[in-house]
Amino acid sequence: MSTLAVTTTLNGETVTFLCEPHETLLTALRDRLMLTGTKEGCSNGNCGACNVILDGTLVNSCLVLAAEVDGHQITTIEGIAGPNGLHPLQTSFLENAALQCGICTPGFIVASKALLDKNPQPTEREVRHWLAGNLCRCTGYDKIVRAVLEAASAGATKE
Amino acid sequence: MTQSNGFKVIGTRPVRHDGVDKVTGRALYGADVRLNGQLYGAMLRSPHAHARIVAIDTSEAAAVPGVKAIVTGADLPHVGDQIADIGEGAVNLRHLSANILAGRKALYFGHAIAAVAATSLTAAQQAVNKIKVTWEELPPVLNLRDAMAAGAAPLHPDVFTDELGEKSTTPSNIAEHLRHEKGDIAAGFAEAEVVVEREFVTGTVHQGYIEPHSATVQWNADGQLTVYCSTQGAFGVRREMSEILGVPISHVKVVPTEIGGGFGGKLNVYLEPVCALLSRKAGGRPVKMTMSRADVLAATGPTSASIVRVKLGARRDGTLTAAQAWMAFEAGAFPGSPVGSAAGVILAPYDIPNVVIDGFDVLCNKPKANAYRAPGGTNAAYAAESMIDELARALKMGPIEIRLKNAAREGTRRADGPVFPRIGFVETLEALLHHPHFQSRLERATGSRRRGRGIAAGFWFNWGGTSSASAQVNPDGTVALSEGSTDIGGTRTSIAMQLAESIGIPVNLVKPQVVDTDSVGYNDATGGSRTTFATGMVAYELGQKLREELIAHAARQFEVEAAAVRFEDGAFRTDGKPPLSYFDVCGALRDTGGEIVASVSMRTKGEGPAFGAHLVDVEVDIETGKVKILRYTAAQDVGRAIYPPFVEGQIQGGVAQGVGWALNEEYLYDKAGHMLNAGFLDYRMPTALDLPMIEALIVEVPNPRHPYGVRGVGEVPIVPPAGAVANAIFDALGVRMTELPMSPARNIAALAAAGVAA
Amino acid sequence: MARVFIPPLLRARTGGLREIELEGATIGALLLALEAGFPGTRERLVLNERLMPGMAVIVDGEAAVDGLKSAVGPASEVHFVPAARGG
Amino acid sequence: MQTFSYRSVSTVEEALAALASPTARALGGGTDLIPMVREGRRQADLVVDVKGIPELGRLEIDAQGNLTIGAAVALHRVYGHPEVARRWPGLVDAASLIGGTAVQGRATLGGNLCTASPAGDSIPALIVHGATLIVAGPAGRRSIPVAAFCIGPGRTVLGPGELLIAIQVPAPRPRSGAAYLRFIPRNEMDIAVASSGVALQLDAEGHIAAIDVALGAVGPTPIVVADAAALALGQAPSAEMAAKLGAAATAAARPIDDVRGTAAHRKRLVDVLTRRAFMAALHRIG
Repeated sequence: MSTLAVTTTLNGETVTFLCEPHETLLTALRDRLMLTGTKEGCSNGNCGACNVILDGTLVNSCLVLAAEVDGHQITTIEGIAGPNGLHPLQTSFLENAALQCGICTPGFIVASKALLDKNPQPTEREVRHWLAGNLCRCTGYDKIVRAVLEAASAGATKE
Repeated sequence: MTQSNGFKVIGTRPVRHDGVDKVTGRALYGADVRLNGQLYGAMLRSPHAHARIVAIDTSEAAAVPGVKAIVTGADLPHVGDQIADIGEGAVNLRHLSANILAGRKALYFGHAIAAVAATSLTAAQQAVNKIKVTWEELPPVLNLRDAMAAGAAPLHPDVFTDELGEKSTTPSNIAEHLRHEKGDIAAGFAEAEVVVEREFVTGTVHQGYIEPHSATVQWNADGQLTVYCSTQGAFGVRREMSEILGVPISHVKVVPTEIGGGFGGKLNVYLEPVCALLSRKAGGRPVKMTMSRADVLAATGPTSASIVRVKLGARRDGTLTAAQAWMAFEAGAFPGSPVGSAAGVILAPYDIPNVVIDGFDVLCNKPKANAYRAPGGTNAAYAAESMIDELARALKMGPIEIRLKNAAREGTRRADGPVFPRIGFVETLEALLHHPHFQSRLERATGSRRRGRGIAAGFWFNWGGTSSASAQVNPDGTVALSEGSTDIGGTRTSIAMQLAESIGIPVNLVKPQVVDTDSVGYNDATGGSRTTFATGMVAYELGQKLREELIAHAARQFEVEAAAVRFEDGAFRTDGKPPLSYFDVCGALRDTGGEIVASVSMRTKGEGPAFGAHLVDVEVDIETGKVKILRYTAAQDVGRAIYPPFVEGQIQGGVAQGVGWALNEEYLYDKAGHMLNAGFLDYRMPTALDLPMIEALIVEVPNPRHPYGVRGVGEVPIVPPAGAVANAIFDALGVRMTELPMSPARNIAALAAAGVAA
Repeated sequence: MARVFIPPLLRARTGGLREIELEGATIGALLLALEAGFPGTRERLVLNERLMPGMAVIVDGEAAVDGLKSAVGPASEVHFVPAARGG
Repeated sequence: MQTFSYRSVSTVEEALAALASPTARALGGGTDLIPMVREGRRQADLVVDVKGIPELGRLEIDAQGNLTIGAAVALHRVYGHPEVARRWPGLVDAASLIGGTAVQGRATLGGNLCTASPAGDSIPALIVHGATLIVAGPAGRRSIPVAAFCIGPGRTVLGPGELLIAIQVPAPRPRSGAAYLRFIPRNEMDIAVASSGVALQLDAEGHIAAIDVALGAVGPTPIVVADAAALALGQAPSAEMAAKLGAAATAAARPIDDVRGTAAHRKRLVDVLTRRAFMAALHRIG
């Protein structure tokens, strides 16, 4: 067992960090790179709070080893807003009151971005299916689903 | 712009003040705290449900490189029997302490036994694995019937059945018996022409907040303790730390982080005192500990499994003449189930002349029960509302009709004695009655699918409690608001809105922040649906003070008496002079008498009790037993909706939790008391795919005791869902489901028992 | 005279009486008056000169916030019930 | 918390060399392995990341219409492939059920097979599609029918140092259809309480020419319903046939009571699921 150096493109910037081989990407993001927007809810892939986008694909960062991302591209919640302000999904979550405590919100926004990147005009059923891996205990999902649908109809992917 | 109700801010939907931080990942929650020089803590938890701790050997653990401190229950100061009012009711501090780290016995699977602080989490966890405990296993008591059986071995030698201060002569697992009585129960049932009676069972469930508990504590060499944690009540943490650790309350400062859900489960401390002990042993280095999801489920939170029997009597015209309820609630390893509030909730929606309610608080080898959103309410209402439904069917009355006929109103005497003030139950039922959902016909399904519709009502007391806040007016017209109510669902904004309305300024000028316990006056926890009511009331008073001061300043600028100045539409006016804008007056404060700072602390009164009525359509697959929620409408009297989308969100979220409780959520144990489903995979909370849109029907019967008419909102909506879903399943299948959750396997078994073939 | 409702489990000490009219300007005074008429009742409602933990006193339909010092009107109704706060 | 070393390899040879150590484990998507190792349910001193091996990342349909899926191909690529979705619907049913969207971004069929959970969704589906596994090891390569791969909960026929390379699924037969259904208490994010995969082929007269039924979560390994052929071959498909197959599934099932369900409920469920999967497979035929 030895410390590894990992180089990755993180939210568009090249970053090199050290980690232990058994560390997950979630731990590395939070404890090595100080990006605590990615949340830990279960560390078992059952809640989605740690969702990030890896090479364009939505993943649970608790189920990826930090070592595995060497040479790959990662987008976290901190990389969703653009230089000109919030992403339309972020605005839509605020306007639709789609968060209460907010702990699951980064995961939902990252997951929703991955959805809209793939399917810009999802139906309600498609949104619910895509987000079924993200648990929210506060909202009953109603306003989250509406926020994603509204962002989609406003053309969130143009950002 | 003024709305038709005269309000300018209340009822609007500004962007919440903490919103941008929460959608960009910048908001800092419990586990996001990182102090310089911090150590990482890990906990050893009991693998047994009930076992004597013969010895703990930490020598190998101490030898793991990086380990800086190890603590066990022996490191906690001895606290004698002291009954304190903490959390939901009376708590014996000795029990509270023994729940933090076990003393001589582990009392449930997951009970904290010892903890390690080390320079890395890996080292701490490796050291925990090297702590050797010599156990003497004891037979566990795992359910109510066993715990209450005559001759059952008592968990604690010093817990006796308390009947309002009178103790049993021998130790018992029945920690408390309480009773409410009204009228003459025998006469009431004698008068009844129809009597229905049934027993219901509910499983252990968890609050299910997504953020695990996390605490970071530093115990300084000067004796000062600083606690960073995710909590519903920073002042409660301060008090518990002081009591458990035996330090003066002034030595404890609690800095609340953002909180990722609580629902009652983050009222009490778990990790904080342990981190403190570790920090002290490690020479004052801060220690951070975060629970795994398995720890959260196995060792925190749950609300009680219960047995509830309800008997109702009515005349043919539907008038209730008598009601009797008997309920036993699991307290877990230490006394303190919510059976007391359950006894207050169970028949509260109805005006019944003759009532007896008995409640029992029962110990067993499960984690200590904690409050969960309307504690006890869901268990109680599931039984009572099922029986109201059964009675309505026996009498061939409609579900809303029978509830309206017996509905509690202003002046109705509750079973526990007090008389209701102005309440809005009738208005809530009427709103549901006239709603298109109730007026619609439920399309029948085909094949193996059956559809049904159910209704249930629910009540919650709501709590007032103490709140404090302070504010200052800045030269640019903004108002900095410091409050102590941790914000779980947008209360910074709902409180800021009330402050803005009270002063008469736009809400975006208010800058609310939640501050630490040294920086604001005392606040009770965010719980009991009190924050928008009570801290909002404080904000109103604060606003009135600031407004008065602002007028005084304007008067000095006008060189007139304050009484001659009015503040209207953002401007100060006095006769014969051009108006001064709000910003002009704020910019000139230093020249007109100095800064404006105000603070208010109130022990609030007049919290408005609230009611909800829910309507649900379900579809049951009679071949698999699976229940699908097709449509859900929840009506609730909220007094006044300060921020309507947040009010809807509270109702929708309560429904979702209630549906989860109704259909799938429950703790599963093996015969030895090991929890089998301590994870989000097998503790099945609803996903986005398990629910439809949930229509929240806001009914506003203003609370006359609040300046803006606010009633608590958060708890009522979890009370009716289990009963509503059960009644809908009955409507679909003709089978009365008497056990929660109404899981597919239980539904199939009930169908088979009832002889209904697929 | 305030109407003090006796909790069911305390009625053995009041000879079965369900409510008792008592003189007193505060909850504390009412309880002293109750004790004078019905010995052994006060100790069931008061601990260390404070209202028993876990108990709430309701005066005229509203939770009293000042414990034993809570004011009571001449025609008030007083109830002792389990404190319910919430989650 | 277990610590381990990590190695990423880019050839099968490199992988086999690394896996020669008895405490080494191959890492595909990691969605099972990472939490299992963290929780001590699997031991590993060395984790060998095989995603960099091109052969394990292949997803190809050859000229004969046979499908090869590299063992490290993530599920979203399988069900996101329009031709795969069209030709092997039963497999796609299963691949799109495992975990949530984010799990499917990473999890692989190879991992689902090697975890060898009795409830692994892909296994009954692969069995009824007649899939075969290509395995490389110290003694060279061999192929194993999926139906013979699992030998107990968490146990497979893979020998020491062997690595699953790819899954080969034969081209669908003419006039054939397949479906995989599972029962879970929620609508996503659950492990199957019971499951059933059915593949069938009709002859020119519309009679059953071939049928395969495999069950999940009702025994220590996926169970092939051996009686299916005798009940159905040569006959016209019907609701009565579905009912007979369901009864045969119930008879073949050997379920237990556990945290996810009762034996009684599972017996009932395989009946229901087999009937429904049969009708769904039939419906999918041209």
